[in-house]
Amino acid sequence: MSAATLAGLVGSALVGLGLYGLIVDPQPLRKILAFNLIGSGVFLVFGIVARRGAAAGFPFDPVPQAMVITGIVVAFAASALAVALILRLHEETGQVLLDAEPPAERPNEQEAGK
Amino acid sequence: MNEFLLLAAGFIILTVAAGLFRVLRGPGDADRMMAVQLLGTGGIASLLLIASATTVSGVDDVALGLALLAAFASVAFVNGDATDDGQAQEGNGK
Amino acid sequence: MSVLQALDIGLALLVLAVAVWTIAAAEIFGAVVAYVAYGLLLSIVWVRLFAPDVALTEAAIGSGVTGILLVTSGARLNSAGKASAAAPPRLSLRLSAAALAIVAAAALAGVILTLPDPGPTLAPEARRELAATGLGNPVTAVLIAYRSFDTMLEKIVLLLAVVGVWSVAPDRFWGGAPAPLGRANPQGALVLLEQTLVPLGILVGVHTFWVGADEPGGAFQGGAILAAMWMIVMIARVSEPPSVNSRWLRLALIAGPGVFLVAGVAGLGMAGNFFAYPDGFAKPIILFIEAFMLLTIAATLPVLVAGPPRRSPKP
Amino acid sequence: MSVALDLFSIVAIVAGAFFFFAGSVGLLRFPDSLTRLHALSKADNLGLGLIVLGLLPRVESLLGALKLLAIWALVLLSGAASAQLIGRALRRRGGDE
Repeated sequence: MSAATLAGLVGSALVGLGLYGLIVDPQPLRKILAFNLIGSGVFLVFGIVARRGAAAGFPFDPVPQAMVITGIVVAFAASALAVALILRLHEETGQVLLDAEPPAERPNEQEAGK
Repeated sequence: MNEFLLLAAGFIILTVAAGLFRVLRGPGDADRMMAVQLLGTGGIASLLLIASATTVSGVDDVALGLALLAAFASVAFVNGDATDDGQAQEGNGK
Repeated sequence: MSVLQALDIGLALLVLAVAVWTIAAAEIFGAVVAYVAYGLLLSIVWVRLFAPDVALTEAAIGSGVTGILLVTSGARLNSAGKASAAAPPRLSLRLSAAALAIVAAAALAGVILTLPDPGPTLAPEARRELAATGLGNPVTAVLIAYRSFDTMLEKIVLLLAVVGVWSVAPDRFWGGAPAPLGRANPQGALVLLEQTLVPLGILVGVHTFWVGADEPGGAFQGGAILAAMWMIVMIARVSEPPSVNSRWLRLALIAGPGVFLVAGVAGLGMAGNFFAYPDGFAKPIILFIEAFMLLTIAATLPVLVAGPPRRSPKP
Repeated sequence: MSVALDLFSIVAIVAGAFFFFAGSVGLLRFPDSLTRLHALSKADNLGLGLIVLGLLPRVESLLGALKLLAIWALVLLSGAASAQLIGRALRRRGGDE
């Protein structure tokens, strides 16, 4: 198995892991982390497409690589926006969890919402 | 010679990654930071070794960037750690 | 199995292990530390995929700047209450999420194993026109010449993110400055680091941008390094985050996309097409655009980390 | 001559790898945070330094050699500063972790 295929399989496993974390973890910051894991998994899949496109004397296809570079920057911008929204939500409501259940059921929540 | 360089790179990555066990176990946040710093330095060392053994160009620039950012990570951690120090007095019972 | 293959497999397992820890860690701080380690490992994987440009971007932005964003915001959340005290989700939810995740990962893995061989590629096209751009690095050529429209719009996305972050500020703070990044009394070691590392870092950042024309590097990577340096300056409290209505800050934020757009429109007059560069002048124009993009990225990333304004504007 | 240089590289790199090994073992086995910090800084400074030393005979250009040395210098600088920062952070917390 080539290094590229291996990296692609790692990428798909990362997407799975990130998806699980995104759904299961109620803490918004952890959701952002999980979302970034999904993103980097997708980037790795792009990376192997780039590596498999090696031709014309280049060891890679530059087009997917360039897209990954812009993608990493955009992913960061999205994370920063999400963080700002979470901090503001916390400020307004005292809530630190993104969860359907009402916060009053948890003793820790009341402490947080001072 | 190339095989030797790659072996050395693999050895270093594996040993510093074993150090990552500290990230798992802690106990303190400082121990976690240390493990990441060791990983950073080890990563730079093995990148340099891999660069010397294979033909990817520009890897020394990647290593240079990592060397700059190694400090950045620790600074960020110590800073973030210090910011919540006030409440850590009663809240941080571990 | 050769040594190199063993190295690749070891690296892949490590990346997965650290990623699992990022999801499973009990505390947010441990998860962020694991994420930074994950970014470092991932950039080594990118080097193994012959993508040093991406490796540098991942190391600088994916791990470094995202790491500080999450550490800073984690601290801000924690200072109000213990954010980590969450009840575990129900078992049924966890099981169905795990099933969904496995299906998604397996589908993606199936696609990867059945990719056509040899893979489709645009590398020959990139090679053919490379001489006309005067560049040696095909990735830079794709970013600033072949797909310049994409890259310009991507700069505008950054700008929109800044607008979004700023607009969550309460009304009374509008026009003020974000909260300081560092603590009140910076330690001596931090100030020393700021004084010695930052000049070197600026040198490396500009070098990364400059060699990007022919070797791995470019405005994205150089800009990210410069942004990291500016953040160290702010953490050491040598300078404070600028207020959101500072004129020079706003100029720096729009310089990149602005110059890019002007160059694109000028191409309409000079070379007969939107975003076309006139023959023989492609390289100087590309470097000119890139210099402003460098400035914009170096200004945008710290502004995004600093967050919305938190202080009333000075009268 | 090249055999001698290769030998020099091998010795230096093996020594460097040993320091990384020692640093990791120290990080895992030492009883408290401050001693672990001590082990870590050895790996940072000496380990990477010896690897750089071992790779120096193999670089082709002067710029390449300068870059290697610059990388080491940067890691020395940031290692020293962050060891100090982490040490202070530990002392603020009582250093008992």
